[in-house]
Amino acid sequence: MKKKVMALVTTVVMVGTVLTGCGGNGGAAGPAADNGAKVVKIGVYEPASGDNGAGGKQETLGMQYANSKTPTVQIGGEEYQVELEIVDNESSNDKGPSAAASLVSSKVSVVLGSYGSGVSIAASDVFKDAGIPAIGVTCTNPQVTEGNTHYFRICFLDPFQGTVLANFANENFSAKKAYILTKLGDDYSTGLGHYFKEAFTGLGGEVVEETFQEGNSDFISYITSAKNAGADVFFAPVSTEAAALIIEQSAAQGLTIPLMAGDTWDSNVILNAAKGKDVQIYVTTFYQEGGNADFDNGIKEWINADNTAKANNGGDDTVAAVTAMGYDAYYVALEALKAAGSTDPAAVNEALWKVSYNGVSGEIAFNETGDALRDVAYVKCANTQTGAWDFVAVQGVK
Amino acid sequence: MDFVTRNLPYLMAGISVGGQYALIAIGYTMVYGILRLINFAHGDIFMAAGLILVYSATVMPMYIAIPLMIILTVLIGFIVERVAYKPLRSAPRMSIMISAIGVSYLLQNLALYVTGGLSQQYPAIPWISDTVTIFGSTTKRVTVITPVLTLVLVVLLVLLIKYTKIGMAMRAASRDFETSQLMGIKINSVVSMTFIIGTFLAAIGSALFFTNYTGVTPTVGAMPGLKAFVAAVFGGIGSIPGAVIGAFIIGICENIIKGVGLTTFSDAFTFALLIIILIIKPTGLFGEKEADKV
Amino acid sequence: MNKKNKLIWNVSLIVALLVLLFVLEQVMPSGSMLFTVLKKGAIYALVAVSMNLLNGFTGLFSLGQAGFMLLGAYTYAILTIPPESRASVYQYYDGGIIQFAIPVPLALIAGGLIAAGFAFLIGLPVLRLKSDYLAIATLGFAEIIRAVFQWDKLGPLTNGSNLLRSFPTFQSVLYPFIVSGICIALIVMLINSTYGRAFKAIRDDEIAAEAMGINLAHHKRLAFVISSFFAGVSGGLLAMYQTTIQASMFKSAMTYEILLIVVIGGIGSVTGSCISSFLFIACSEWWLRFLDNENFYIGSFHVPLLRAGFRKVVFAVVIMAMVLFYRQGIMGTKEFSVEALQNLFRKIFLRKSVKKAGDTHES
Amino acid sequence: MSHEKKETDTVLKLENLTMQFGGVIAVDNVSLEVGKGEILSLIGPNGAGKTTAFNMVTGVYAPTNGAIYYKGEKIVQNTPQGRMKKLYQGENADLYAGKRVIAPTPDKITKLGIARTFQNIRLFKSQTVFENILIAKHMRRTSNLFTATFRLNAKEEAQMRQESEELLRIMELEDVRDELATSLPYGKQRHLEIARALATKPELLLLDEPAAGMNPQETLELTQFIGRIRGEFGLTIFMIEHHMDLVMEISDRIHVLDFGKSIAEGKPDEVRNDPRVIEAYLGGAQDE
Repeated sequence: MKKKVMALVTTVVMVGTVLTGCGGNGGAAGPAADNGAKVVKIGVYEPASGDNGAGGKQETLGMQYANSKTPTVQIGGEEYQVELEIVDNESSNDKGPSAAASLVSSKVSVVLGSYGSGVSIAASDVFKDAGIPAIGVTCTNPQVTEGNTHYFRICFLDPFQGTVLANFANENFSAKKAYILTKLGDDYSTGLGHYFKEAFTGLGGEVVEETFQEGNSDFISYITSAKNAGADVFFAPVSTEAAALIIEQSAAQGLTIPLMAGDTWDSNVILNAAKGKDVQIYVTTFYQEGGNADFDNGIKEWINADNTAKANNGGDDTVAAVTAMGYDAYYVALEALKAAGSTDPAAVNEALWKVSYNGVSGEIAFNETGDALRDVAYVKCANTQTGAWDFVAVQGVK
Repeated sequence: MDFVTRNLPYLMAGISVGGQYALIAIGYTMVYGILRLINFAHGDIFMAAGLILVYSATVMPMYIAIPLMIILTVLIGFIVERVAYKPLRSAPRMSIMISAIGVSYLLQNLALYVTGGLSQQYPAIPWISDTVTIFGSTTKRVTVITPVLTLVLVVLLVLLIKYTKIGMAMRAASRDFETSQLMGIKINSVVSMTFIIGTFLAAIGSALFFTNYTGVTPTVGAMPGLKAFVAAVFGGIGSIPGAVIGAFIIGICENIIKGVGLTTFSDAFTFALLIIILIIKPTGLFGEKEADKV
Repeated sequence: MNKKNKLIWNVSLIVALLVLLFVLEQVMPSGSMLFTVLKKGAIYALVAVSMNLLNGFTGLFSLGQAGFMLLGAYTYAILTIPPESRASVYQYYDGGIIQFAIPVPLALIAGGLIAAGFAFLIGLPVLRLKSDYLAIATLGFAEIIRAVFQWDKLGPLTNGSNLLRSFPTFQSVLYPFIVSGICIALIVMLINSTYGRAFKAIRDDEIAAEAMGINLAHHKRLAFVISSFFAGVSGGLLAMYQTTIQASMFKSAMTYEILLIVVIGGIGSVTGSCISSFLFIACSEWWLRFLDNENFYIGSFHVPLLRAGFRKVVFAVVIMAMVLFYRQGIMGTKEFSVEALQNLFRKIFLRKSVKKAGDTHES
Repeated sequence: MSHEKKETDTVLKLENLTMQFGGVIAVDNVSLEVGKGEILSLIGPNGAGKTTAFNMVTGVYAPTNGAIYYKGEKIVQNTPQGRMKKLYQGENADLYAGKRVIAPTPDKITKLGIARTFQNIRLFKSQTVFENILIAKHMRRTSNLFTATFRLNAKEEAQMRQESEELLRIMELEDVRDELATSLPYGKQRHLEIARALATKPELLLLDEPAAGMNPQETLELTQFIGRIRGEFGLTIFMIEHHMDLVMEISDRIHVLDFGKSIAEGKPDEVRNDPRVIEAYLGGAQDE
């Protein structure tokens, strides 16, 4: 009897929570929204935890900085307050769609993100069904935009990036054999590995491919296998979390061949892991710090002024390429809103096709699949003395 | 490159990781021996130990941080037992196991909250994280130290269980929980002691493990925890030497599997091995048979 | 209340529920979190009930549910991706080896059958193991399945470790409800049949059950296979809900979640599992999300501690509290029914009136 | 009614049964026969191997050596195997060597018509009295999973229920029909356990200490009860019991075990005065 009463009470409490939950969502915006201006919401669909948490946070920082610089936008002749609705997709393809659904239910006009291709693909249909356009910031796998009319992206693609990396390995290290390590269940990782392999074997090279499971932290055997295979480069397009472990263990195991990776490794996590160690690291990326002095100085100042932001940036003020991309994505979204003249997602979606914007990472415009027209990547090398990136080359595909 | 230099690193990695699994597995096997509880939270306590050192090393020197880490970890183990397991002692076994899963969930989510979901770089512990060269292959000193330290600790533990009063009480409790209670053994202190020893070893294991694999994330404890548990079952749960041998076998096998290129199956192999041993010998290598009385 | 009345009540309740859902779908904006929760909740209800059949009604402690869901989800996805999309989905494997698609309901059943088939095979050796050993062996099995499905040699079939997508998804929130509803109804009918009684006998006392002429091996295998079948179907539904699937989703953490749902609902209560799965999903996906918002104000009071991840801490604490202080779960081994509800209200009402009477007496 | 044993009427026959656990011989070369309609009591001091003998008959343990016949048909047979070959210390080690090993599971034995109760009551805890009995009807089902789930077996189901109700009535458990089995008083639980065994429609009933823990009044009632069901259900009863009043009153014959060995067999009066039996009881712990 007592238990039944308790069951009833629990249920009532739970139902009560629904109401608070709804109310909470409505009234959670805080004082910013209270000044009477109209509000347009931009969804930020990024990982804040999980494997890609570090990268996702840095990407979000770019958007937040842009939002702090330009908090309003003129839409159809009216001033709108821009509000970022941030959700954490937990770097997980199964948590992602629910996070995306919560953005949809908050009635965002356009979505930015995500860092990591898998989660973007996973949430793609949620946005599609709701008719909300999404702008991929650094999700480089072709499948993100393929066959979709609502997914756009402002970065280059993996077939391009893989080719650039393969060419670079071939030209600079005269690499004949590459060791490719990818993570199971990470579409970005397996995709980029695949395209690198295609390009590299196309150049007459040979590859050894291996994979690791999520949650693996022991890379010693992989490094030994790479050594034993006589590889000339170690290609590991993986998350920064695994990358830090690989760098650390490569140094401990005395791996002398260069470590190469794609855009994910362009992060201060890598620099911190590599600092003072005897390793060579080469990455391709979207943006080179110093490319736009105004932006660099501005964001450094902003990051240094805000402890949370600094922590999210990994504890220092190095500007990651993904931050610059996040910054650009925000302005692309504003351009689209302006062009649409409405906060209606469908109008924004229509407008996006014609948006062109000159961002800190270069000229941004979309082709017929919704991909950015980009033909150059920056190659950087980690300086293990200073703990900064050294610029190596601007590389395109001939 | 000759055969030894080519393959030694696999073996060394296997032995080293096996030693770390062993230190965790002892916690599992002792708790199971006494409470018949799979302490799913053990792997997460191991993770918590890692995080504690990450944070404490930023504000204090290593020689204070490490003992502090061990004390705090043991404290967590003690509190978890008192809060989450003790009230359920008379409840069905399933309830306690669910409670363990709940604790694991809580610890992981707390860690997620505290770290903000970012991987934390484990601080380098002087001396043991130095690089050394053995037979032409380079590695960290911890790789060599782990098996030695593990064996020393295990011998100490076995002596403790064999010759001290509390050890005797532990053996009695694991043989027959109810009767030993009737015989005047203070069962609560025995259980607490078991958790203290288990978490102490896990704390040491975590220092060794993270010195080799330097990223601490909220879920980092899950896999080593599960593998250590598998090692405990493999060796015959309740048996300390069994757990240690099981852990070394699993550590070495998993690295050999990686070495021959079947990397996709390095985790799955561990479980396949477990299922095979359970089918052949349902109580593990050194486990004792328990028969239902009719 | 007689049997016929009861049936009428239950049927009308179910019809009312479906009508309510239908109306909700017409009225509410389609993006509402409510539908997300309802869809996922219905799917989890099915898998929780299937796990309950095994853990709660037959007393077999199995932790392989995620593995069977994986089998169902993959079977569903592989069999329903339209041939024209296969080239883009299986982009690294030349479009894969399967070049046809079958209707959704058939694919769901096929998913269940594949899961059941695997369950039959592993059940042969594994079901001889006792309690914890069975749990850990089934957990291990799920992990093995996960690795096998990520193997790139099977890529033409499974797309390696990459996402499967482009298969048919839910058009309406009614779909998962109807499928789950039918499946749960089947399970309930099974539980109330003579086989269900045999399962409960095995749970209560294996030795006595055997002495009553119940073939342990046969019945345990039966329960295991049936439970896996429905886990497979729910895996297929999950694929439909998620719109993309990948082997890496089906980790042991998923099994733990389902186990927690079962326990919170009450081990041995079908309705308990259903109720708790909706509550669990709603809490984890929806109601607590505001706790992740750093700028949460009540009036002008800035609520401290809130930031990404806090939601999960609170949720874990709630779960711990449930497990520790509310051990029987929401329903215990009881079932929700109109009758019980009536009784409950009657009792509460009676108690109040008794209390009132007491009060008047005192004054 | 006279229950003189006749060879042709043998229901159960134990032949050279030996059970050895590790190095301990629990039952040592025991042979005995139970005739049709007879009540045979198996007595002996604690640890004499009585329950082990029961467990071998009901398939819980396979004997280490020996054979069991039910109504002339061999239902259990084994010979020392594997490690036991070396360890075996009993007699007749080679008698069954090379013969077919027959080791059915308990459910198969029950299906043959041998039902049992347990020394420590083993009722289905979470089930009502009625359900406890109904479960025993599962064994004789003709429905399969499909027909049972979709209630295509309604007729059979109704019959199962009706038979169970009937049994409840005969066993005078009607008034507690819907109570949880474990909430019954101890004596009733014993009754219920016997009722449940009867629900499997056995010809041979094995009772393992049915009077354990009962007071003299309850024991007396039980004595009458056993006598009654024997007649009513045409049962043969093989019983382990310590209450000597009960044993002497009801048994047609008594078989005595001590340290696993048969030491005496005969009618109650013969056994009562057998010096070896007296010594065994005085040497060991005597009940009563």
